[in-house]
Amino acid sequence: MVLSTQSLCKKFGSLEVARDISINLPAGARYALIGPNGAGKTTFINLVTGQLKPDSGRILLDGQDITRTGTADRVRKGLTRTFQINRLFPELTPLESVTLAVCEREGVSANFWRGLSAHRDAIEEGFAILSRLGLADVATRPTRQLAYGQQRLVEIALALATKPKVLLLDEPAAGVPKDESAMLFKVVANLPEDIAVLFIEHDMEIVFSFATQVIVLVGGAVLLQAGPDEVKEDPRVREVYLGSAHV
Amino acid sequence: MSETLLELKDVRSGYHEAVVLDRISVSIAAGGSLAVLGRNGVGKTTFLLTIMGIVRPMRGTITFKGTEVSRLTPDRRALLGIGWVPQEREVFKSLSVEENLTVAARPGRWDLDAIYALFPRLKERRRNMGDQLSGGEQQMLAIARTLMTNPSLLLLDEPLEGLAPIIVEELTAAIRRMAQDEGLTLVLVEQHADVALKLTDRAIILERGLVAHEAPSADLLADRKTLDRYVGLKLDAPAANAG
Amino acid sequence: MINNIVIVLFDGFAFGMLLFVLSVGLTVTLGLMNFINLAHGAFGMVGGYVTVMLMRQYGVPFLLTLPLAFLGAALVSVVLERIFFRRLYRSGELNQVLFTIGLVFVAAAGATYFFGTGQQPIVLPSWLRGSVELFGIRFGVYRMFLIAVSLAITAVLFFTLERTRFGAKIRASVDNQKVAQALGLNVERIFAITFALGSGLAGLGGALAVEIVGLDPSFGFHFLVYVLIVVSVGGLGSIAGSFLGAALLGIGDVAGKYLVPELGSFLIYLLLVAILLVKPTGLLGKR
Amino acid sequence: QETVKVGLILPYSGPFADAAKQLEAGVTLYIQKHGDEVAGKKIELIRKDTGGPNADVARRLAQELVVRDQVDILAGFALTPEAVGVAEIATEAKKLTVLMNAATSSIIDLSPYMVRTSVTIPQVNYALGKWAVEEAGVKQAYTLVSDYGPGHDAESSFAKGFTEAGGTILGADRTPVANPDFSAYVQRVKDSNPEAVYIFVPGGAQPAAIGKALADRGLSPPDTKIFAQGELTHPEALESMGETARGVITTFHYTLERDDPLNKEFVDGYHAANNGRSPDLFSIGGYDGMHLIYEALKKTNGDASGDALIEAAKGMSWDSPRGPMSIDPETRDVVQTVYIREVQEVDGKLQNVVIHEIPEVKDPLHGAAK
Amino acid sequence: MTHNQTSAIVESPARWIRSRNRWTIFEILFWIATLAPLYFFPAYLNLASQVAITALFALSVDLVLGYAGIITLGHAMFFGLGAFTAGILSSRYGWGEPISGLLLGGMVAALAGYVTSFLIVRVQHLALIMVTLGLGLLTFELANSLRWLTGGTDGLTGISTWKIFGYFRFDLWGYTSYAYSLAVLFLGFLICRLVVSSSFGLALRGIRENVQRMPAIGSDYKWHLRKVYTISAAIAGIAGALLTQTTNTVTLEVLSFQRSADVVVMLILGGTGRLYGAIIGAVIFLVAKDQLAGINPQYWFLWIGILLMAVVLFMPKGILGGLSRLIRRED
Ligand SMILES: Nc1ncnc2c1ncn2[C@@H]1O[C@H](COP(=O)(O)OP(=O)(O)OP(=O)(O)O)[C@@H](O)[C@H]1O
Ligand SMILES: Nc1ncnc2c1ncn2[C@@H]1O[C@H](COP(=O)(O)OP(=O)(O)OP(=O)(O)O)[C@@H](O)[C@H]1O
Ligand SMILES: [Mg+2]
Ligand SMILES: [Mg+2]
Repeated sequence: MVLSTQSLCKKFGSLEVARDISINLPAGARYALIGPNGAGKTTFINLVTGQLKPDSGRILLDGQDITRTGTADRVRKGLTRTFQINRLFPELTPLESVTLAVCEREGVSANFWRGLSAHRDAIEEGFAILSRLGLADVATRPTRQLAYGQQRLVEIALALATKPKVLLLDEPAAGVPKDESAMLFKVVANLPEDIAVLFIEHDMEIVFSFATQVIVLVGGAVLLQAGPDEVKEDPRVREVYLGSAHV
Repeated sequence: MSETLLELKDVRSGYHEAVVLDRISVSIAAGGSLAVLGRNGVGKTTFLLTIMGIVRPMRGTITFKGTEVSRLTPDRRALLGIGWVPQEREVFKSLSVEENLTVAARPGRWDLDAIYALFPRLKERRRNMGDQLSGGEQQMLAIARTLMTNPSLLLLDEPLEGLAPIIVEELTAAIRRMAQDEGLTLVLVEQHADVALKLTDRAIILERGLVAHEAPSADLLADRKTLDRYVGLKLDAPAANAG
Repeated sequence: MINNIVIVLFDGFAFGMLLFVLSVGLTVTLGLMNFINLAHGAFGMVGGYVTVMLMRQYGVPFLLTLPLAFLGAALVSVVLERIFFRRLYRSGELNQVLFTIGLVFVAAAGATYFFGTGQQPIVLPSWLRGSVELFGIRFGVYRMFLIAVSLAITAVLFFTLERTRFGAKIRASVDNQKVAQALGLNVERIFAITFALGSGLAGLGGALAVEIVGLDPSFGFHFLVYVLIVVSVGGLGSIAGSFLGAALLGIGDVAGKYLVPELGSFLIYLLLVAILLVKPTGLLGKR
Repeated sequence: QETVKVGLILPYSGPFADAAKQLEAGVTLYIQKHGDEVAGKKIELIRKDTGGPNADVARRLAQELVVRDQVDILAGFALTPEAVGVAEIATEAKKLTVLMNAATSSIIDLSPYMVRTSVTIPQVNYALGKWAVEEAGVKQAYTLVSDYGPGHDAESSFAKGFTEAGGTILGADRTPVANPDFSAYVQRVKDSNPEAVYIFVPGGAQPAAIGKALADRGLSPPDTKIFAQGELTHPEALESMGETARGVITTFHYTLERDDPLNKEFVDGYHAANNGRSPDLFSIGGYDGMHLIYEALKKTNGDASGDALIEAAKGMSWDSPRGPMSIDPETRDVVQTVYIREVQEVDGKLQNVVIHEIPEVKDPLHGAAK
Repeated sequence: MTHNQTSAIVESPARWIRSRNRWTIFEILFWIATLAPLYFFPAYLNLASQVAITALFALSVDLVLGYAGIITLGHAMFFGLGAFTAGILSSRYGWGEPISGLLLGGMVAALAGYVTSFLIVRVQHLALIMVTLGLGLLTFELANSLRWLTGGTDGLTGISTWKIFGYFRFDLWGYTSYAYSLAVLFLGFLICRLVVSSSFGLALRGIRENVQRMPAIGSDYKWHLRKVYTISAAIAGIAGALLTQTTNTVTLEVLSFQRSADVVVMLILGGTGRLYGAIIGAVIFLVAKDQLAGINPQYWFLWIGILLMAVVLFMPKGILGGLSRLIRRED
């Protein structure tokens, strides 16, 4: 398993947002995490990546305990996420933003005695990532000025630039038009085989055509983990989440 | 359908020198509903911002309920009955859920009880601060907050984004009810063109800053070719399982 | 011994309340509105001069000058707000810093021109002067008066700003002007009223402080550091926090000076740094 | 007609603006009275603002005055650091430099072209310390001074005079320079229950504040004697302290109410020229500084070179509104009468009444060093 | 965005980035112009040195404020440490060699910067401003109480700076002072320019734009902040030492809140986050002050106040921001 969690628990006051969550992601996983609004999906990602501290439980990356490791260290170990609500660098251009992420990964960002343009590889790699996501045209405009959908893509580009082993995507396609979200998922699908992907998504067409396994989270606890078809048919999932639309 | 509620005549708008929308002339009858479609970044949000007054038109006029509103500030337009749900939710972080709902509330059909009946989730979370909500909860709150001002024209910018399918179902039902039974006028920007078209009676498609196509929603829904061309609706199954 | 403890606590609390009246206006403009108003002291100075001039030139009783000091400062701020400040709400904290510092310069020059560079003493009515003896301890009368006024201000503000919809409207407008306006809130008016309230309180604080700290054209700069300390220690936007912070700083400062006088000039800064490192958002602040 | 240019370096802006203003008023009053011509030369003032105790700024201004404006004399200096900054320039450019206020004793040694027409802190406070024991019969005292150079000087010179005469210092505390609240220190004084308390705070708002704090604690004359340097009972402070100031004893080189025709003329002229404002120590320093410049120029017949002027200034003596004063030819420092004053009611108004005079006092530190 | 710009990026994004960092003709002219006082305004050389020193100090603040987003109201702490180090070295130990004095001043300030940076990175927003302010004031009070070392409020006396390279004497006109200050300013500027155009500079801007995002791209941003704070402290310390050496005086004022606040005002006035803003701000502020105070020493700050307000109203990105907008509009 590349990533596994063991009985993660977390409470906000009296609200239990994570109840004994144990999940395993093998290399090459393309898993979806679904569940009603407020079920605790984002919280789970926050716990795994270190934005939040679990009350109890353990997190293992490549068999190594990272429960107490800082967020940045987890990213450098290959555990990266995107945010449901954009967290970008508004005045930087996408090219600069992504180059920054590449530089951080390569460990050259602390280097203050050489001009940025000396890190040619980093810049070209950053640009390549943007191109793959269709952002080449806007690569040199301030991120703030991009349309929402384009900003969503920059969010993904930043994550890809860290060369993750495990990629956690929090509603990556929200606000992205259909054709572009298809492209986005194609990019994700074409990531190297050994990268494990867990994505949160409320668009069932995407979930069922892209995920090999679906984890359903309800009220902070795992209700079910199964293949898409099984999940689709499960009456409990339908009742609390899918509704009648996907019958 | 009755008299015109909102009319845009030859509107041009954008940011500083950058023109995003041009020669926009659209009118919506009271009780009518309009879907605004178009690719990423064509200016759908800008269209709503212009109606709301957050972006000032560089040219042209906007009339609402027979009065020209082009020069009015957003709050004056809001008091005349325009309500807007922003795309990025933008709930007030330092207000609790309930304060978010009541801070700008105006009397009418929608009050706390009605809102809590539509979104029970919000009732459970009503003491949470705005930044202690899940993404979907924020989306619900953003919609509910605007409903609490009891607008007669509702501008929705991708309101279904990030909501669980079962909520989408309830919300679309509610929107349909509002439009049909209560005469609420609606402008809907939505990525899911099919959903949007099912909810509205007319649609415009924006392309390169212009209205490229205008048609009754039902017709457009059947016209897959036009949709493909302007909106890129086709969702060719991603090569996911291959990966 | 017990007497000494009581009197040091009392004096400390009273000193804290002096800091509180000086800074409570800033808790409104900086704390609630997020407006870096370094001209706060200048509004305090307006209040101070209003009181001094009314008492000296027209023989107006001290108590009556207090509301007029509030009004005077509020009025000046409304005019400035309409012309200048409203343009600055959105333009970033650095511009606010620069502009309000510029304003303090101008205010100091104006005060020098009209009132001269000298100290402006006031003579309090006799019932506010001296001290009274209770249980063998002498309490300064003016200090007791300050404490009473501060408690009243705190109560009034707490209920109007933290317990009414007006408070929520201010917070909403500050959080997100664009959306607040689009929901029909008259953001401009809300800001103008709030700003006037903050400046009025500054004026009132200035008027109350003259007796203890004096008044001259450099007043605007003088207590800037102190008021910033109180607001940040109390926590942005919290009236109760400011009250608590001021009390704590006052008592800490006076008790510290009493026990370790060598540390006298370090104490308030040590307290500041220590509190903020432990609680970066201040005692009761959320942001 | 030839001019003699005098560069006036003062903290015109910032917290010490009032000092600059008062000092300059003394200077201009003198010029007004005696005309702007002396020894056939026209006196021209060039004013420069240091903004506060900034040695580096004062130094640059002096440099500019010398190279750009080509002044002949440097003057002013309300604050010690201003004088410190200028010393090297004075020496290098050989310009007479008149310290019209800066009161730290040692700075006069920094340049052979410096001369002082104000006062030194040890001068008045050492005398007070001695007097307190010898004449007032006080045996023990507590000192409370501002925690900065002048305060430290005041503390040590008072204590020196006091202990040399046989008194004991019970305790010594130092208050922060910008201290708005004295209650803690005053309580400490009260705890040790001394016969007398000695105070030194800078002018401005603090004198009234500390005066009231003492009175609030019941520390007031005659039960507890209060000694201080003259700033404590300046007119505005007296007004603000009211009754509580009665009986406070201060030491100073200048007394506003001193009964003397020269002084009366000076004070009246000053009132007339300054909207009724009274002169203070800064004003008299500026006034006498100008007098020294005029007299020196007369002696040299208009030769404005630093060497000539400083020679002329050494040993000069005259009657000032403050009383008789002279310049010590060796140290170039001021020698003058020190007045011990008590706050008393005269014609229904509280004012500083001279109760003792000590003539021809030199700066004790310079005396001691020899 | 024009079309051929887009294609230039596609061809070589690295070259495009490099082109944005090239020396422009404006810059070269600017530095040539800094030599003007030596030839045309010799009577203003002492002012010019003080401007150069302040500009260097403002540059150091721009690094932390303009690039890393750390608003500081306590940077005089480092300036003052540098100034006192150089001063004490000369007045207490009799060592007046300028270059080594500068370096030592810079090192002492850098050490202090490194130590305090651990506190700085723990706080943000107002708390950050207040912690810098508190530390600055504490240093001031400490210097005041160590009178035996610092001379207290009276300042240090007996400082004398030797000839530079044993050859150039500090003259009354200020030729040497200015040439020396200008040279150090230029070196400091080169260092700052390198820092901000490096990948480290990009990381700093990332921190300023969105600190919260930094850990999520694997950045140990606190280490970046500590580093830039230390670099900035070193430069501020050098500026302070320079002031001591060119004036042979040090007073407590070098550590004062006023100095910290003034430098921030100058920086914002000139425009933050663009290096030249720091220099232009110092020039405008100090020259205006000198000229206005020359006209009327008592009311000059009225005009300075009006200047500050006017700049905010008409050039919200500082003078340099306003100028560059004008220039861009013209071509
Ligand atoms: N503040 C701004 N300044 C300059 N340009 C802007 C600004 N905001 C948006 N734009 C530009 O205006 C165009 C239209 O943006 P808008 O947000 O209206 O698009 P949209 O159709 O709503 O896109 P999406 O579907 O992604 O939400 C885009 O090209 C965008 O880059
Ligand atoms: N800081 C907080 N304090 C208190 N409650 C919180 C906080 N943050 C989140 N919550 C609550 O925790 C619950 C779980 O939130 P989370 O963001 O994990 O939901 P989610 O499954 O991602 O939902 P969505 O699909 O809407 O994004 C929500 O009900 C939310 O209100
Ligand atoms: Mg979520
Ligand atoms: Mg949009």
